[in-house]
Amino acid sequence: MHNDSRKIADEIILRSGVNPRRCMKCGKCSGTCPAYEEMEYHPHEFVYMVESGEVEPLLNSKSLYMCLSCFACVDRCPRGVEPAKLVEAVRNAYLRQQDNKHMNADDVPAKLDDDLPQQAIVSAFRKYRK
Amino acid sequence: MQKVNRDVLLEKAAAMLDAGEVQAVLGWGAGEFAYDVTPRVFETSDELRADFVWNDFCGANLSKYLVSKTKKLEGKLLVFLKPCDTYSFNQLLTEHRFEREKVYAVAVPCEGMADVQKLKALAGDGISSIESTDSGFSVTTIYDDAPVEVKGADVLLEKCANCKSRKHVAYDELLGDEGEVLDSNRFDEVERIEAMTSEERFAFWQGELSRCIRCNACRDVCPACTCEKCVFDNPNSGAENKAPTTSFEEQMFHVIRAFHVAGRCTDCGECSRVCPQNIPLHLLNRKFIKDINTFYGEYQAGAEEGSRAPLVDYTLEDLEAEDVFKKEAE
Amino acid sequence: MQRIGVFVCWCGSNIAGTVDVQAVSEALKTEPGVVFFTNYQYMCSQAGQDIIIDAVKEHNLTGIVVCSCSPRMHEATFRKTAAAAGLNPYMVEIANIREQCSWVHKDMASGTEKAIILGKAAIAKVNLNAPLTPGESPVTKRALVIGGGIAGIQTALDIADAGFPVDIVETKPTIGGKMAQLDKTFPTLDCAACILTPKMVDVAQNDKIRIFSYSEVQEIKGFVGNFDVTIKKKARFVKEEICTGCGACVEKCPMKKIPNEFNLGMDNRRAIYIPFAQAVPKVATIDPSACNMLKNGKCGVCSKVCTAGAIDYTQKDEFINEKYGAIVVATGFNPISMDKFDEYAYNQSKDVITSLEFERLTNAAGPTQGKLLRPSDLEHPHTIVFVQCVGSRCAACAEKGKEYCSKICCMYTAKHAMLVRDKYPDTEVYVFYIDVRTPGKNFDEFYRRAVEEYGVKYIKGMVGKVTPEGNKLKVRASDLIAGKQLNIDADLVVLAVAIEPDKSARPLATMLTASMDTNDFFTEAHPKLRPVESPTAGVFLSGACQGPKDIPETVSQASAAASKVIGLLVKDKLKGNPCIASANELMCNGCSTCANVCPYGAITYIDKEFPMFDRTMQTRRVAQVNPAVCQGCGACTVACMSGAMDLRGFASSQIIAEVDAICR
Amino acid sequence: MQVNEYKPLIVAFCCNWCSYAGADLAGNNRLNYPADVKIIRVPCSCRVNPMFILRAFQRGADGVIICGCHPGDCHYTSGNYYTRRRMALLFSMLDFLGIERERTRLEWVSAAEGAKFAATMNDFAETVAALGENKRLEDLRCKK
Repeated sequence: MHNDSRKIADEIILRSGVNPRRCMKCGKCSGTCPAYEEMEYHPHEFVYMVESGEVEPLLNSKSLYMCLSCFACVDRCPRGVEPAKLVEAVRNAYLRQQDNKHMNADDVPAKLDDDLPQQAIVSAFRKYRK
Repeated sequence: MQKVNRDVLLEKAAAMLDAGEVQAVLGWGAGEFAYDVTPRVFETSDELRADFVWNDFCGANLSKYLVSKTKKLEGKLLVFLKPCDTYSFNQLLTEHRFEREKVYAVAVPCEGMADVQKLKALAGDGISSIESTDSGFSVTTIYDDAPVEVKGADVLLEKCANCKSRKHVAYDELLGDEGEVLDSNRFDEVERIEAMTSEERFAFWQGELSRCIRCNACRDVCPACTCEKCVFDNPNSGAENKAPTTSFEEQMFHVIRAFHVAGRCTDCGECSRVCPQNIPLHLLNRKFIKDINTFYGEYQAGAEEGSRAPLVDYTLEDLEAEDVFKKEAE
Repeated sequence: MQRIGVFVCWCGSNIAGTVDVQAVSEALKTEPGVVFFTNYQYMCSQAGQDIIIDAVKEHNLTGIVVCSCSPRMHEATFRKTAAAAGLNPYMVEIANIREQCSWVHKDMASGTEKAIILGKAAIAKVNLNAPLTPGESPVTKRALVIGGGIAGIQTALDIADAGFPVDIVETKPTIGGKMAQLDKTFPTLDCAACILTPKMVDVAQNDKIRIFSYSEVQEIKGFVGNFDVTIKKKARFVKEEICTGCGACVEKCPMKKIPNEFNLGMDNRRAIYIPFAQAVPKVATIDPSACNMLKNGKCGVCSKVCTAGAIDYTQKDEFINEKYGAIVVATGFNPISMDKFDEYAYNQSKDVITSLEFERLTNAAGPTQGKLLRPSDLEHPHTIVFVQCVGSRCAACAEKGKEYCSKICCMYTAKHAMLVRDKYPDTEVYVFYIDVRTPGKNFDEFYRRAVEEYGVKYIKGMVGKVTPEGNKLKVRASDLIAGKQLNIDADLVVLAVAIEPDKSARPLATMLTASMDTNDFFTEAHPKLRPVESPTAGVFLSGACQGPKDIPETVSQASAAASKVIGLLVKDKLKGNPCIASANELMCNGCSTCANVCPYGAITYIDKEFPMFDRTMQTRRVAQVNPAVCQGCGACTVACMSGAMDLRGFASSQIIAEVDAICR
Repeated sequence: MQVNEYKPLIVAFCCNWCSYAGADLAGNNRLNYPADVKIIRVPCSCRVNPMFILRAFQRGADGVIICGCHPGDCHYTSGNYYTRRRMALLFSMLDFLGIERERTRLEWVSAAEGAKFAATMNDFAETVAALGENKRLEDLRCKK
């Protein structure tokens, strides 16, 4: 499990192009974040947790969608760490994980209801097929 | 076939000579045969009209001669420079080898120069005349009345076939286009040799260098080799050598020659052009250029006057010597 | 041909235990040039040295090879021995057969064989040795100090105290520098003026020290011991010798709205001004960009009120040439520009200030007479936020901040916070920090006092944004330990701005051929062992021009630089190292490659005429090595293509001879 | 003395301030390394001309090692930086010519690194001995 986490974290680092080791833990990103109160994990915590490979809580946190991508943290970070890019990469990592939890044809009948448009079913298959 | 023809160059030079704006003209003169055009200094317009040559055999880089010729003149010297020659021109200026004010540099576009060896291989020995045609040359030999047609592209000098730049980087006056830096494949052959095993490389170079007759032509023609006294002529240098008398008397010659011009060599290709034994000497220079580009970032000697050569420069983060081979493997 | 004596030392059993010394001396006797050989138990002993001296005299030796311990051990000893025997000391070569032979090899046969080869190499080298004499150059016994801050002042006072004349060049109208602008100094909280101004007076009264205020260094030529400097004394339109500093002119000057640099533009001065009451020299200066009389010839009030008749509107810049033996750089620092830090609203609100501005606001001689009032409405601020590391430790963008730690901010911020709480206990004081760095005597104790005794609120975290709103400053910051974002309504925000070397340092370094790092701090000759010397001989570093420094450190470095200067100036002649480079002019191309690699700027070029084979004369550019500056590294000898550049004592031919001897 | 046993000939150029002192320290601490290594003292590693190295090979050296102060520690502030570039290019060129790359080496050895000096020399001597005699440079111009 831990290894998995580390792997995801490394991928996040790779995809974001962010080097969390440059962080000097000053907290200016969180100090500047306008969505701070809405977030469970804050920009500096994103940097710290990705660096230490502790990404599970981030992947499952609503904070991912609270980030406004206003890039204030990117602009003001004295070390050029770019936390917002990291948040975006975690978001992407979460979406990519969904890919593995694709829908089975067997699951479909249970999910059908009358209001469901045909298009939604087709697109669900397209999105979640392996 | 050159785009700018002889008359344009000739009239330019003759007019300046006659007007006294320059004291002499450094150009190319007719030699014994149609193909052995040689560097020459002209002092009158009559001389120019008689012997000045501008054709596909003007491979010689004239910039080197500025070092000694400008010292002998009171006035200005007009020099014709092909694009690759302008790089040497800048490099010599960087090294304060002649005074810029004493030179009037006329840049001439170049479509590539012909290699006599290749021409002979296709048309045969005993060439009596060469006519330029649209696509190349019509060559007559003393053995056959019927001329042989040769394609220009087939007989380009190596340095022209892999031309790095058609851009003139220095001049007072430009005849024709300024030209552009090209994407060349000049490192392909170096890469091919690098890909060999150590044994293969050794065998390759042994095959090439064993032909060396130590005539010093490569050094004598090199525009980077303008030392007042060359180490190879200096008994105190520890590198002075005569023709080889023992198996290993002078194997260092080619390494030292190439090292002495490393970071200063503009890759003008003159060394290989003049080698009577057809040793691909430019490969040694290009190996250094390629290494410098890989290890320390792109650097083109002579592209800019006054630039700092890589071997007299450093950064704190330079590659360690032991990492050289790791870097190359990348 | 040399006449060489070979002396093999046993070093008791240290060498003789592993090396057959008899065999070594026997083997070496047939080497070219060897006319005498012997071995002895302790060559370095008096008896051993006597053997050498006797042999030199008896056999007319011209060269000596001692096979013994490392030259790092006894080369100097044997050179002295040679000199005592009437030989040039540089005709001695050592074969290191102890540290690099007998002590590392166990086998007698291979040890002996190697010792013989090392001996042969030394003989081959000595065959090519030439007598060397260290070059001598005279020393001008006067020092130049560039910069009149506390660093320059301390250096000048110390040098003058040793009896040498010193000139201080200061660009401002007065000496004193940044320290003169400070209020109190940490960690003792004594007032800056109380400890600085007496020193400034000492400088003014010291007859060994001349002050060139309102002046700049224009040109520097020469080298260690013999610098030739041109100083530009800018016209101040006041005759310095006559002005009494009474201030009548300042009072009457009608141009009242000129931002006062000394108070960082927080109040105004006149077109004619004296920067502050304790200025040295205490003379007025007319600002030509503000003075009506100088701009359009209308006014002349100051001239009318000056009873001494010191005003001179026609004064011109003056150029002074002087010779110096040593130059001390003390150009100091400045806070960086806040233009790129929009997030702190420095350019939007008057109530966001730098720490240096804060110093002026709390200084009794400052714009508010020492009362802490916010600049916008002159109200007393009740909530003050201090932000540390503004532009320091910033690796994001080179134009914005500096990658290094500015070193002094932690301490002065603690000082500011403490002073506010002391004077105005009703004030809330927050300090936002990333790390608190307080190494130094009584420094951490000082910082802890700010927290524990004065109740300053230190918060680990950084301020992200300051927004002016009404008469408040909304400060948004993170508190990393509480895991909270804080929103504070502050009345005043004080930024601990990064410091950078003064802009004048870079052109000065070029003039001095002294090296700098990428941040424009001067580099030292050795980061640990020669911290106050520049690699350029005769140039010394004092204060923040070498790196961020607080006052105690600056003063100790200033005194250290002074002691190095004194050590240089007490010498009548400078004896150089004779093992230096020299160019063979006949072979030199004048290509400047050698000068490009010389770390000391020892190589210059001249045009020289040479006779040619065709009996004409030809002018060529050739290199010249300044023997007083060259340190003998040899970088130039390899850079030189033609081999014109060679190194005495380590000539190419000598090294090749050694190679040949070893490989024979 | 053994006659036929192959012993490599190794020339070591050591800068006076760091590596030569490091070699002395190896001696002080009696750290063994092969007697095949012969040291030549130079003021700075930047004094070592590539021509000296070639000369050594030409005269029969089997390996050449250059030792200097660590980057940043050069007594002359920048000498070893030039050395580093020069040697990187030279070594690469020799390799390009088919000379075994293991025959040349550049090491940073400080005055405090006596142990590193001895270890380096042991390793280098072993590597060179494994390669055997240096024939290639000798034969480069002479096709057999």
